[in-house]
Amino acid sequence: MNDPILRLEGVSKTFGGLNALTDVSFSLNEGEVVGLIGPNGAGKTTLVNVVTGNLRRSSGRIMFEGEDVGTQKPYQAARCGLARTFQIVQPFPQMTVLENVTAGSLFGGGAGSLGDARDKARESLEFVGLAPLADRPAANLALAARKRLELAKSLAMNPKVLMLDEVNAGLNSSEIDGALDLIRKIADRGVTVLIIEHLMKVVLSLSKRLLVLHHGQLIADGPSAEIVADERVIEAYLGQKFAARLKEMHHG
Amino acid sequence: QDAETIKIGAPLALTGGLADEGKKQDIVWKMWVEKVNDAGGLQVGDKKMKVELIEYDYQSEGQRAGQLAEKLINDDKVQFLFAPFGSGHTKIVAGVGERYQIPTIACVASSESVFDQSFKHLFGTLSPNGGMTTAMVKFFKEKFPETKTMAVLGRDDVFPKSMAEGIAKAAEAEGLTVAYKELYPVGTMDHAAALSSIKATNPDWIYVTGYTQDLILARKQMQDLGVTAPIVTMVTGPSYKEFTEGLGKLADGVTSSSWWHHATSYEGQGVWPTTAAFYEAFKAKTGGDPDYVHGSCAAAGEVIADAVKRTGSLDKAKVRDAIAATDIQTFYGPIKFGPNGMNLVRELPIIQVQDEDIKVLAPANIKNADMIAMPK
Amino acid sequence: MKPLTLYGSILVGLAVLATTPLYADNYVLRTAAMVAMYGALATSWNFIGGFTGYPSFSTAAFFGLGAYVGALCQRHGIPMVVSWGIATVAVAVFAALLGGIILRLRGHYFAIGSIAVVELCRLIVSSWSSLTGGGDGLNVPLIHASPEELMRFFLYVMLGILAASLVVTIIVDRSRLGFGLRCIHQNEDAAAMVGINTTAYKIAAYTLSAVFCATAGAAYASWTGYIDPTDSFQIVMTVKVTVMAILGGAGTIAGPALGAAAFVLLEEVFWANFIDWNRAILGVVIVLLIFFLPGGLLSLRTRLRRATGGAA
Amino acid sequence: MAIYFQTIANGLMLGALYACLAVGFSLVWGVLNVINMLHGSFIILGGYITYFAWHFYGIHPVAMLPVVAVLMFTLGFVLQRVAINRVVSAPVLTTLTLTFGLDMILYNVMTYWFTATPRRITLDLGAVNLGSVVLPVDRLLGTALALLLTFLLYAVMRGSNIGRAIVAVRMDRTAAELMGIRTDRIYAITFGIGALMAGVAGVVFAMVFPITTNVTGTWLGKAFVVCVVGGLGSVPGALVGGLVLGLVESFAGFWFGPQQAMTAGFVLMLILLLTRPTGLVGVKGYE
Amino acid sequence: MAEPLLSLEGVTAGYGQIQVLWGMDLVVYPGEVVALVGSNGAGKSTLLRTISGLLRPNSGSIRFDGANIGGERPDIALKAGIAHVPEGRRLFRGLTVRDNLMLGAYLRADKSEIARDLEWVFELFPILRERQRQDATTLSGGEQQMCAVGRGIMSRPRLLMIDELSLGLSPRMVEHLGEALIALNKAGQTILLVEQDVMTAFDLSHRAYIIENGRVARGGISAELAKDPTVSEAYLSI
Ligand SMILES: Nc1ncnc2c1ncn2[C@@H]1O[C@H](COP(=O)(O)OP(=O)(O)OP(=O)(O)O)[C@@H](O)[C@H]1O
Ligand SMILES: Nc1ncnc2c1ncn2[C@@H]1O[C@H](COP(=O)(O)OP(=O)(O)OP(=O)(O)O)[C@@H](O)[C@H]1O
Ligand SMILES: [Mg+2]
Ligand SMILES: [Mg+2]
Repeated sequence: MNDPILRLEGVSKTFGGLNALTDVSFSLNEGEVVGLIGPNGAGKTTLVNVVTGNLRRSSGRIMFEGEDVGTQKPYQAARCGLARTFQIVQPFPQMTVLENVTAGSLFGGGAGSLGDARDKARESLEFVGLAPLADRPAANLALAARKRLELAKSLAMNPKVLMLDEVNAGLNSSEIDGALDLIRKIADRGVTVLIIEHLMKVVLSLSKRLLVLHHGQLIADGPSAEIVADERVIEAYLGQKFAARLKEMHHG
Repeated sequence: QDAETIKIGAPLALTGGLADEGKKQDIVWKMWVEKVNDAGGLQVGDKKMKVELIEYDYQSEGQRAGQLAEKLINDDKVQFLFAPFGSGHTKIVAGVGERYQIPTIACVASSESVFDQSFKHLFGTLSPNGGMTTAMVKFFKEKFPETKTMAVLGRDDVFPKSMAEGIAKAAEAEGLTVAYKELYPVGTMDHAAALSSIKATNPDWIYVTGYTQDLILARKQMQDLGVTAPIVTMVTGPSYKEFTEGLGKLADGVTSSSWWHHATSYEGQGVWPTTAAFYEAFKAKTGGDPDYVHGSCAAAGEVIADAVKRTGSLDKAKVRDAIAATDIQTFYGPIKFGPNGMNLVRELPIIQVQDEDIKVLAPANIKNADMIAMPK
Repeated sequence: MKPLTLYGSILVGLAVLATTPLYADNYVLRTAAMVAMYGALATSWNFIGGFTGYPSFSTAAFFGLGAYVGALCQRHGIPMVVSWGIATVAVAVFAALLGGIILRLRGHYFAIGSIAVVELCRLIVSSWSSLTGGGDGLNVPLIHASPEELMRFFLYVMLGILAASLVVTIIVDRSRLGFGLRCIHQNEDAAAMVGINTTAYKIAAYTLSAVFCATAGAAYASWTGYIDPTDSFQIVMTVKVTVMAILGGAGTIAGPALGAAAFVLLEEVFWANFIDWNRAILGVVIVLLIFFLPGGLLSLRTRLRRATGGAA
Repeated sequence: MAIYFQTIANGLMLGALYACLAVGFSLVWGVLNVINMLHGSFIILGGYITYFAWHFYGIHPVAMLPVVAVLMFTLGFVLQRVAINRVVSAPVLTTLTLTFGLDMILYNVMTYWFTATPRRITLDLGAVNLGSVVLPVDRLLGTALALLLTFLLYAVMRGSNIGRAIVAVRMDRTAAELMGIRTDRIYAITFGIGALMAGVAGVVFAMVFPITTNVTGTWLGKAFVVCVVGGLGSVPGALVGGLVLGLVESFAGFWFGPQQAMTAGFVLMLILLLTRPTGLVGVKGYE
Repeated sequence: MAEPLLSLEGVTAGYGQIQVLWGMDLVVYPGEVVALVGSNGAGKSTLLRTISGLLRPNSGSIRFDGANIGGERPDIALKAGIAHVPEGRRLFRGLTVRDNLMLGAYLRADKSEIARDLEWVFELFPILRERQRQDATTLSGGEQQMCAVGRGIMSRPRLLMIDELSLGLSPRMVEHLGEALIALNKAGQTILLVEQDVMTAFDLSHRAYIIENGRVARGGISAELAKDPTVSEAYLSI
């Protein structure tokens, strides 16, 4: 296999006295879809923030395409192909959906002119199925549409690695199916995807490999089926009842 | 040109920081205009012309003062300008007057820097500040020969600053030691730090300059912090009744210079032939005592009256030359402009608050009290 | 507004100001020049305050510094127009450096930081007497020309600055920069996430908000012939310019200049007619405008259109 | 040595007055997100009421405290209800413009009625000596009152239901409504408290400073600086900010001369803004 | 059955020009747990906002315990006995866990009873007792949700409405909260619940309503709905 596209080596992050991330190491291979799970407050969002430069890591190295990007600013991360969505969606509220995505293709996607950027934005709106809402102000969208807008925006930036922070939270089962298809299509384009999600259905159906964070430490990294059977993961995250349900589903 | 009236324009600070001073100018000019018009107007050649005074509030904002001067000249077609209070704003208005060749009479600007721009249409009724410093040092040294050291605290603004610097220079020239000399910026709310430092130098003479509200605060804080000296001068505090009213007993003993005092007894031409006549008229109108601002502003009117009378017409250039040649006696004292347009140096009164009343200590011909040491 | 209507209105507005010498006296010219000057200041402010949404109160600092740099250059014998250029460049550099520091602040804290800059400039200029004359102020060599010529000259100078600021506004509005600034206005974190170098963009906006103020300040100093710290660095001016831009419509292209015109003219009317109460009356007008036209004067158009049923 | 103690004393007494001046401003800004340009005029109005009560009726300023408190609270409450509430959720620049307009009105009314003449209450209570350090009695009294009022406000904000409600409204208006809190009323109460604190600061100031409309801008400026130094929206922040600013100005005045005293205050503020934007004690939410 | 505690008839509501609810009818009886499920943007949160008075209904009636509360301010609804735990928890930053809980009892004056209820919340969620001095927004997501529910309980409501119980919570945390809700209901608390995870919703509730496009599409006993093939096709597609 090739070199990993993204590799974390002993990354830590502290907030005052709190260790949000402790010595986290793992790597993502190009084209992989990996799930990141862990209890609330385990440090998942923090991890994304550190990778994209929204937060500065306290120690460790973050290697992207063979270069240490640990001191990058968010805009530099975006331009070099590290895209992310926000757990709490962050649109430009007064702008239209199209303008929102245009911002992505213009600044992050390296479009040469406003016109090019707009064309590219239309494309990615088409791709996520938001084209009919292109002229609506982003503030008026319902939650599901906003999450899709986030997706369209990050797609317009030509990402190499896409980190999705709970893009499916708050969607119901059938909407989730739509979202799953979309994420698969993105992965099929060769984009490396890191999914953070509490909905095990989503995580399990998309990723063959799982990472588990607990109290800021990476406690497991491996094939999905093994991870969900891991006692530590059940104890810390899944809970006995849910684990039982999962097992049942596998057998049934 | 409207041949019926003589129009005088005045941009005034009727609101904002200088409102009080502006109002003083306003009241005196109105008194003067009323008096002139009651007598039928000013003599111009063989006819009498009424005077019209046009005032605008420039809100103590320099920019606007210049703008309103321009409005007065263009829209209202005034033939003369009265400059507003203070050296800075006078400069701005005078600049406009100069450009339009409209004679501008400054009655409350005493810094030479205002008059050193070779403006040909600016004339000031106050005498140069210089006359206030050396004479004062000499006078105090004579009255209190043991005076050796002094402390100076001045407001960083045109007039107060030049007085602070002037007095320090004069004092050193006369052999005094200036143990403390600092300026405080406009907007200072507290003088404790400066006063504590002054206290540590234990001077024989404390000299503070500033506007009334600064001086009231400084005097009060001196009292609070136990800072005192045999001589305490606050320029131009006691010239204003607001100062004595605001301080009450605390004002006692404070000395100052002034350009004019109503205890003087000048006489001459104009609507008020003597100082006493002006004093009475003012008292009748307002119930209070006039200060130098009132006196100087009223005298500015007399300058115009005299010039148009001598010219016999309203011809711009002639009137300007006539003003430049002014040499008159008035209730305010003699007025005769030097080459830079300022009233000539004369002996200026040194005043002191005694029993909450203003007394004149010098010059000898008008003095009505002896200098006392600052009460402890 | 459609671009053509917009450009048309701007040209008409400028033409109205530019033709005043044909029929009006110097005082009207002066008022027109004031409209142009404040229009330029408000249009400048719009880059940082309107487009970027950073509540900047630095206007008076840039204006005052421009005035001082210009005046000092002229006193050292540098020709007037060159002095204005030097003042503009110097203040732009100053703003860029300063921006690098204080633009790290957001929201309220930025507002305070930027207002402190005005006070600090005033205090420094005022205490650096050896260079600036301190509280005495500075005289600028008077221009020898008839009042009419002079007035016309400065009217066109101020109009030129206004026009330049409007042209730059239009260019910025249609460019990457403008788009990025609007993104920052809406959501700065998200803006960084789509790849906008927010720091550089904000500094650019802050610098743009300074250049025209500096030119205007320098020209103003030459015009009045005398400047001092209190009048050059006025908090009131800073707040006024902001208020003008908001009254006209912050973030729009022509709004700030329109607001400035409305404000200056209203002030004029009230000052001339209500000596004792002009300030209060202007206050009432501002309050009413905020109540009934919170989006600024330009929003009146949209409202009228809605009221008349969509016909534009 | 003595001069150092004197400088410290001067700084602390001045600082307490600064704290008193800023606390209401800070509260209104922190809670309502309104930069209240009226604050300086409110202080002066409180001062004028006190002055005239003393001048015409001989009422001691301290006795005026409750009266001014009630009057100013009412004024603030009503003003918020009828005017500011209409735009209270608008961006900060809009509310600033509104209070700027209101201030023009109030300022004009005050200068018209009271003129710009500086007025002073000539109680002149003298001074007490503590060793070589001189402590003016009226400043001591002002300091005591300032501290007392600040602590009172702190106690109210910390311990009472209203205090909790004020913080809650500040943090999340909708959620506060869900607690049964009537947010418009809390806004009005907060603005009322802000005006009240300004008013009582005016009472204290009337004993110490000459009262004139000329200084409204200066005092407003001080309130800004104190807020930043201490931390926006916080009562203890205003206290710490005031004291620190008082000390800094006092020492800068002593060491570098009065011309640098104010500059030092602003420099301190800028440094803090850049290094600790939440102020010296404004770490968490606003108490 | 007994008199309904809450009943809505033909309620319409929206935001400005946008109408969201198009004639809602539903009832909640005392002692029940009722779940609202439905796709995104269907109007579930809007419905809760309308009931708790954050939003004015345009038409229709909202009766609570016989009295009409439609269009009243939130404090009136709360006084009547309706507590609303909003989407996204919305705890007050800068206030401790305890202060947050106390704000739930803002309208109450009965001090000793408040203390008793606080004790009861701590029993229900022991972790909150441990963390009572901590700034509420530094809690983990699940703890925050407990605090928000506890804050709702503190008003001693007769109807507790919870929006998006499980949003963003780990499976284990959902399980834990579910247990707590059942305990609460056993103690007599009536609950109206909005939940995206239909399986969890049906598990926890007695009855459920399916909301689509601002209208009630179906309603019924949860256990029966769970078995209904059309429902599982639309909402439980595993
Ligand atoms: N800016 C910050 N300052 C202080 N603490 C923080 C900050 N950001 C996060 N934390 C803390 O760091 C820890 C990890 O938070 P993080 O948001 O990464 O969790 P998470 O795994 O994404 O949880 P969830 O699943 O609930 O989203 C939490 O305890 C959180 O309170
Ligand atoms: N403040 C608002 N202004 C305008 N429209 C809004 C607002 N809040 C919600 N909407 C719209 O109302 C509709 C219903 O929203 P609501 O939040 O009630 O849905 P929901 O059923 O709770 O969905 P979700 O599962 O996403 O929470 C959506 O189309 C949304 O876009
Ligand atoms: Mg997270
Ligand atoms: Mg919802």
